[in-house]
Amino acid sequence: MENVLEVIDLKKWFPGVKANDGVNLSVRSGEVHAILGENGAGKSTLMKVIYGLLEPTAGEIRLFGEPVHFRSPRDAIRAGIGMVHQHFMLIPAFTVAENVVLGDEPGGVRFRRREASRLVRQLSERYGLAVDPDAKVGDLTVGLQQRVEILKAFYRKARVLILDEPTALLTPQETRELFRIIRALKEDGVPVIFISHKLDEVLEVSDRVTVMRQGKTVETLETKGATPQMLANLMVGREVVLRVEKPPLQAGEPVLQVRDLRVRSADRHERVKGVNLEVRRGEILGIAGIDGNGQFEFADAIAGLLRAESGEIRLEGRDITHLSPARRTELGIAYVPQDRQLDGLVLSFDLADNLILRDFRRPPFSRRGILNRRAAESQAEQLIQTFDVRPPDFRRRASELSGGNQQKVILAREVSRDPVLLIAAQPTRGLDVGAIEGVHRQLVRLRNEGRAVLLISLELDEILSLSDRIAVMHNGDIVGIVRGEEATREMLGLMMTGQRRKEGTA
Amino acid sequence: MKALRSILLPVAASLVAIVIGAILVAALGYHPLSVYASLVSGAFGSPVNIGNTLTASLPLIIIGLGIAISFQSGLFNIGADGQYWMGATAAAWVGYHFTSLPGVLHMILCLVAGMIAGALWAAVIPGLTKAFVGAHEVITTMMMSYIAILFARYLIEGGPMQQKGYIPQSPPIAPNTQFPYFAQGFQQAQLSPISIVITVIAVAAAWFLLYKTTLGFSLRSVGLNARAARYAGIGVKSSIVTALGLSGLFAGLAGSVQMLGVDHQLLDGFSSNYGYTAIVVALLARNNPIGVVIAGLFFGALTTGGQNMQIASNVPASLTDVLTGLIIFFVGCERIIPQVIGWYRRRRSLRAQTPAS
Amino acid sequence: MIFSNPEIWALTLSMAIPLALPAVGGTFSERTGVVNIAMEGIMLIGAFFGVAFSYWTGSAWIGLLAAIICGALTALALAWGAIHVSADQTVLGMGINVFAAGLTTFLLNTLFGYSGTPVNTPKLPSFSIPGLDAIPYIGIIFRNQSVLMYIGIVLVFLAHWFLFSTRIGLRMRSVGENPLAADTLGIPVWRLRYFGVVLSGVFSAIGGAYLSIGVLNGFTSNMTSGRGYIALAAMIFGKWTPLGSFGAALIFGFSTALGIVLQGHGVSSNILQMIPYALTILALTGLIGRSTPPAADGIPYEPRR
Amino acid sequence: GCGTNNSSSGTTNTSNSGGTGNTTSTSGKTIKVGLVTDTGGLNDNSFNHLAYVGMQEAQKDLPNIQTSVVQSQSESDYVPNLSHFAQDGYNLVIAVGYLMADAVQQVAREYPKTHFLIIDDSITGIPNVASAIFQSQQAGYLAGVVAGMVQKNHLLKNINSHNTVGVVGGQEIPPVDTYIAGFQQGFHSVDPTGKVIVEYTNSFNDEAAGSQYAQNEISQGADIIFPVAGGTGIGSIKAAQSAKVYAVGVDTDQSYLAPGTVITSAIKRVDTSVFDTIKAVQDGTFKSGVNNFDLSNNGVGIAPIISSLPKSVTDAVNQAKQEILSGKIQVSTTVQK
Ligand SMILES: Nc1ncnc2c1ncn2[C@@H]1O[C@H](COP(=O)(O)OP(=O)(O)OP(=O)(O)O)[C@@H](O)[C@H]1O
Ligand SMILES: Nc1ncnc2c1ncn2[C@@H]1O[C@H](COP(=O)(O)OP(=O)(O)OP(=O)(O)O)[C@@H](O)[C@H]1O
Ligand SMILES: [Mg+2]
Ligand SMILES: [Mg+2]
Repeated sequence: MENVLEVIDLKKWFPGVKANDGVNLSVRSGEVHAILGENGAGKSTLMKVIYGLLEPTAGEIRLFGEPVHFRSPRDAIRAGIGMVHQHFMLIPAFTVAENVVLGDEPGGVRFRRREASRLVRQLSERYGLAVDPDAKVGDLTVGLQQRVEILKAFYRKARVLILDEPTALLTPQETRELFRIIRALKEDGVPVIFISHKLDEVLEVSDRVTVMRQGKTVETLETKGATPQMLANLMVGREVVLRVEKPPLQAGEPVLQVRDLRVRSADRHERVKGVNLEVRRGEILGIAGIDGNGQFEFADAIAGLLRAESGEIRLEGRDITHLSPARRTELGIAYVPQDRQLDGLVLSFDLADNLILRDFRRPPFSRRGILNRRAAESQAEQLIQTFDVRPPDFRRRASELSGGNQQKVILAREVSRDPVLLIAAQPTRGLDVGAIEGVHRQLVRLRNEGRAVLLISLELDEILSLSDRIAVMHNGDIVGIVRGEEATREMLGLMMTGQRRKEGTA
Repeated sequence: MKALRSILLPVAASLVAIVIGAILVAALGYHPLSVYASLVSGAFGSPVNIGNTLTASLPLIIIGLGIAISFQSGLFNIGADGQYWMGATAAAWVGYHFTSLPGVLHMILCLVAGMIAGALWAAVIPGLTKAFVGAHEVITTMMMSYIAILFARYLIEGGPMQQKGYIPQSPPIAPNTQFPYFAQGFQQAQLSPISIVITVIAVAAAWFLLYKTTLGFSLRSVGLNARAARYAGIGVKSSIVTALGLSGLFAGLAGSVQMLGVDHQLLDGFSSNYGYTAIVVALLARNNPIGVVIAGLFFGALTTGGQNMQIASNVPASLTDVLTGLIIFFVGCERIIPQVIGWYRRRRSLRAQTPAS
Repeated sequence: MIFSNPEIWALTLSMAIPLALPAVGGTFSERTGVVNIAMEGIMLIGAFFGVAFSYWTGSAWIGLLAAIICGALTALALAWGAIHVSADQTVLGMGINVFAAGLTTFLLNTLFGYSGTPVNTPKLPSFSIPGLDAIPYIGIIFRNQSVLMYIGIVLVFLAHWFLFSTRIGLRMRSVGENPLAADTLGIPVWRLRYFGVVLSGVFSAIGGAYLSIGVLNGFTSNMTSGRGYIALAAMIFGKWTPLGSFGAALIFGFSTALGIVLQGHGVSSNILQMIPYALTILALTGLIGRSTPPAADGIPYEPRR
Repeated sequence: GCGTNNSSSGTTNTSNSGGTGNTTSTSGKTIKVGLVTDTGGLNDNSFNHLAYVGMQEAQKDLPNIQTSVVQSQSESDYVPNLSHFAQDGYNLVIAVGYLMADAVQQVAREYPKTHFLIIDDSITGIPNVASAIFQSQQAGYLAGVVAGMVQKNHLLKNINSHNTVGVVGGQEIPPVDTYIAGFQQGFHSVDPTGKVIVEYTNSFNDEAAGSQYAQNEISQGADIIFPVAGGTGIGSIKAAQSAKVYAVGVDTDQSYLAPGTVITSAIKRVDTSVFDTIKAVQDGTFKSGVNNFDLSNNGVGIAPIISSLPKSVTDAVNQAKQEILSGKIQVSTTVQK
């Protein structure tokens, strides 16, 4: 088979970081080529270089045997490269159709809006990625936005397709649909570069796997015959524990009690429709559900960021329904929000300041309104060490950290507050297996110490491996609650589509 | 190294502007060296000139501090001029109304009145409407500023604050509220040491507030990422009101210091667009209180020097505005300097490599 | 009573145009992601060079052309600083405003002396629209107005269509919302930003020329009297759309006209002149509410290549 | 910007302040005169500009006069600017505008050897300060008489039957209001039932606003517009011109702005007062205290009346002038609201 794309000894250095430092890759026509690597291994950087978004420091890229020098994505698009970006390249203020056709719009001088809408509807039907072409992207759930991002790539009919973590936010059904499309492309001889942290997906869809570590390609192997454990070890360079051990449940009295809670989202839609739920001391309660079914609004309401329309929230027996987020924080609610960059961090603050963001009003970080920077620094030093934040320097701005390390900072801050209740929304989104292991260990540690943990995740595997009890949400309501050890993927999958199940013994 | 860079760059950028200005000046038929010499000597050439420069700088510095606070909180208070007027108006009113108070107490009362007036002017309408209805503060502060100036003018043009007689001006404030000048030199420059002391305190207070208090921490968090601040339990709405209020408080303080230290009565000509120049001061200072001092002095020197340049070299004063505009533009563009240096280095190293390879 | 006085509507329109044009200009700039507060300065440049060239060449149309060119060149300087140098756009705008105020006054004094621009400077024609001017009330609005007013109204609608219904308009807006996303789709971010900023210079300069050779035929120093800043407010008020900006300018023009018409009844002119400002705040808090700028407004885009 | 290209050509015809003294003549001792404008600047189309004109005339007509001008950018510049000239050994420092009164008093005491002239304010009791006060209400009165005659007798083409005149004031301040008060009184002395609309633009350099205010007054029936608003007023006169109604100029003969439209102008001879004071300093006849400029010494007055008006108007004006001079008429300085 001919090599469609070749990368030869490619280097891309940033000031102080060698993101790619000797990458070799060859992608054959009609193959699905997976790239694996820890967070920060340099996968996305490599793809951006191939796509013309970054200029390589050294090395060569060949397309169909010819060396290419892309000065911008314009050139790459002309050469037939399509890419789905890990971080959405979407314009929230535009409609789905506008986002998809941008750069190659139907019409002459005038933009033919209806034609664009029609084209996108056709496209979304053909690929089974249902999305309303006239909806504003900003109003869509992240899952739907992921579909738009994929549609954009398909609209342009690429000769080489790069998918940088396309499945991070898809439902299992959607993922299956995407794999069907990938296989169809393969039939047509279009090679696909596929990046994912989910090892089972990689094993399912790819023909070959290239593993990256610290900016270098370590090995390329045939997928047939590889095992998850083997890939994980190759990536991290050490033995990884894929399943976290949990001692048996020691659940105590209820910490969080929610009665008939109704919540409207910021866009005035009722998202939570009369939820009743309890979380007890010493347990992890997982909320499973398809994105957009009200689970994140539910979390926001408990943290006090969305107002409860009706119903009651109690923390350790105390009514907190109408307290401010600040008061709830003081009473012991910790929150790891879904979007770490937008909601979790002040990116231009340094780590020390980010680590006291929730507690700066309390001693020892301040007294009588005067900050005590030294206390913040010594706490930062200690947390950075415990949570293995890299690089271990509290004077760095949060923006200078990789996504995984940013997530560790948030987790460190929330966990260190000794919370009564920790709400963790998508705590491992986009993290590599090693980092996921670390986060999971922290959540289980909290539980073992007798705290209550409310885990909201779109990853069924995460829910299944951590939760003591699993509540399934559909359309703003809890469809059922099952015990963690009894639950199966199939059972949860059914419930997530709205099929009720008699409440178990849980 | 970083600190040195942050000083050297604006200086270098100003030099570029000055060179371009010199070409312009020469093209217009004036002698650039003599124009610049008179500009510099006008600002710093004698103790009195230095005094005048300081006098012109103090209000810019104090207002600039307030604007820096609003900027750091993510708000663009474009209406500081009106808050400054309100501060001066309140100080004047208190200054001539309560004549039986002892001096120091009366002075403090005037200052406090000015601060409160400025703070309320910014906090109540722009602050509350921003926080609760989302009304854009650029519009509201600007509109409130125009209203303030018209209101102050109304008060002295036939309104309740007009002094008996013919001229639209308020009665002078009580003599015991006027800041003493202590020495003839200060008197000549209309520069009271008390004004200087207040400015120094204001700078220290703004710095301390922003970087050493929980309030400052909240404001800066809101300014950098309001959503994260909200998630962290910081009241974003109250922060908006507080930030605009503080910003107005400083502007109001500037107005009352100007009233007590320089003008002594509210006049029609009280306006001098300090509120607008102070925006540039804050911006060029990157909203850092210490930087505000430097930028404020710089602009004070430009105005004072410009007046002198007019006299000494017969260049219309509007030429100082041309130069000032160029300087602001190029200091804004200071990043071009490392870019050009980097580009030059790269070219040179490229050229050095080429024969070798 | 007051509202039946057709003069108030004519005043409204003639006062709205010099606000609407720079506001629409600002919309173009900010929609592509460059904060533009230099409208005031560019208006002054347009107003001055409009008069100067009108006088030197004897043709007000050449004057208008010169105004447009000078406005565009000034905007080009802003664009260079904002786009190529990634400088703080507010600082640049302030710099241009100070520079323009100084330069126009300076040139006025050195080229024309202190007694001002010559009185025999040609101005652009004013005319009535035949037919329209016969309609009662409405007619007065279109009676003997400057040709620039008619052009201005057409430009506002054209601008709205251009920004929201053409392919290039869509691309311009994409650049102001998420330049990185636009870049990944092969859209030339910098080129479109330059285009938006220069367009804003053209519109602002026409707004300035409207004052100096549209309704009048002379330049006085700082004759824009802060209209560029009010235009900034109108642009925000109009939620960064040309028609919205025009609407805001009309509200402002109307309330200013109201302030004028109400004068002469013993109420202090200072108080009456607060009307437009107070009404703007009221309208903003009561009707308009939140207005969100384009997401990438003011953020320089530096491709890390 | 694009200014650079054009401006280079400007050096050929610069008409700005002359810095070099006139040394052709040897008679008369050399004196240095400094002019400090208020924040209105030299292009205010009003007293700052007139003072400058007077100073230039002195430089031209008198031997050995050196002049220099400084335009104040803000009110806090007044003291430094005045002191600057005094310190530099200027013989006469001219301060334009009542806003500078306090500054002049302060600086004059510090520099007793320097002569000061303040325009539009009365400072007494300082031996080196002379004040020029203009009874501009008298000029306004005469202009009002002209307007009244025109309205009452419909003396000009296009004059309607509303008997209404419009005043566009810059701001409610004395130098403006005195004109207006006199104008009102003069107008009503001829046409007691006529109407005077008074509006203020609150600006002195907004031609467009001046035009719009005038248009509004014209729409209310006014067909003679009297702007007292510096540069803003120029817009008003132009508006009158394009609406084919009439205007009365202010400060100086403004008929050149719109010949045929400006029927007369109310004049205040700031230039004369400056010229005279310079001459007095040179001759050693400087007189401190208040110098009153009024009709009696031609310090105020009106410009030649447009020729299309009949002699009856001139007669009425002359009669009013006599009555003012004889004290039979007292002209008020406060505007009737
Ligand atoms: N623009 C940039 N400037 C500086 N450093 C960068 C930049 N982009 C990436 N890096 C650094 O380069 C390294 C590789 O980043 P990259 O995004 O390629 O990782 P990745 O393998 O895609 O990780 P993930 O799995 O988290 O997506 C990281 O250390 C990152 O911090
Ligand atoms: N614009 C869209 N295009 C395609 N699918 C959508 C779109 N919007 C929503 N969906 C699908 O519909 C599901 C339900 O979404 P939605 O948030 O509208 O819930 P809902 O049940 O309609 O709630 P509500 O009663 O509040 O309207 C989502 O999971 C998503 O898969
Ligand atoms: Mg990546
Ligand atoms: Mg729905």
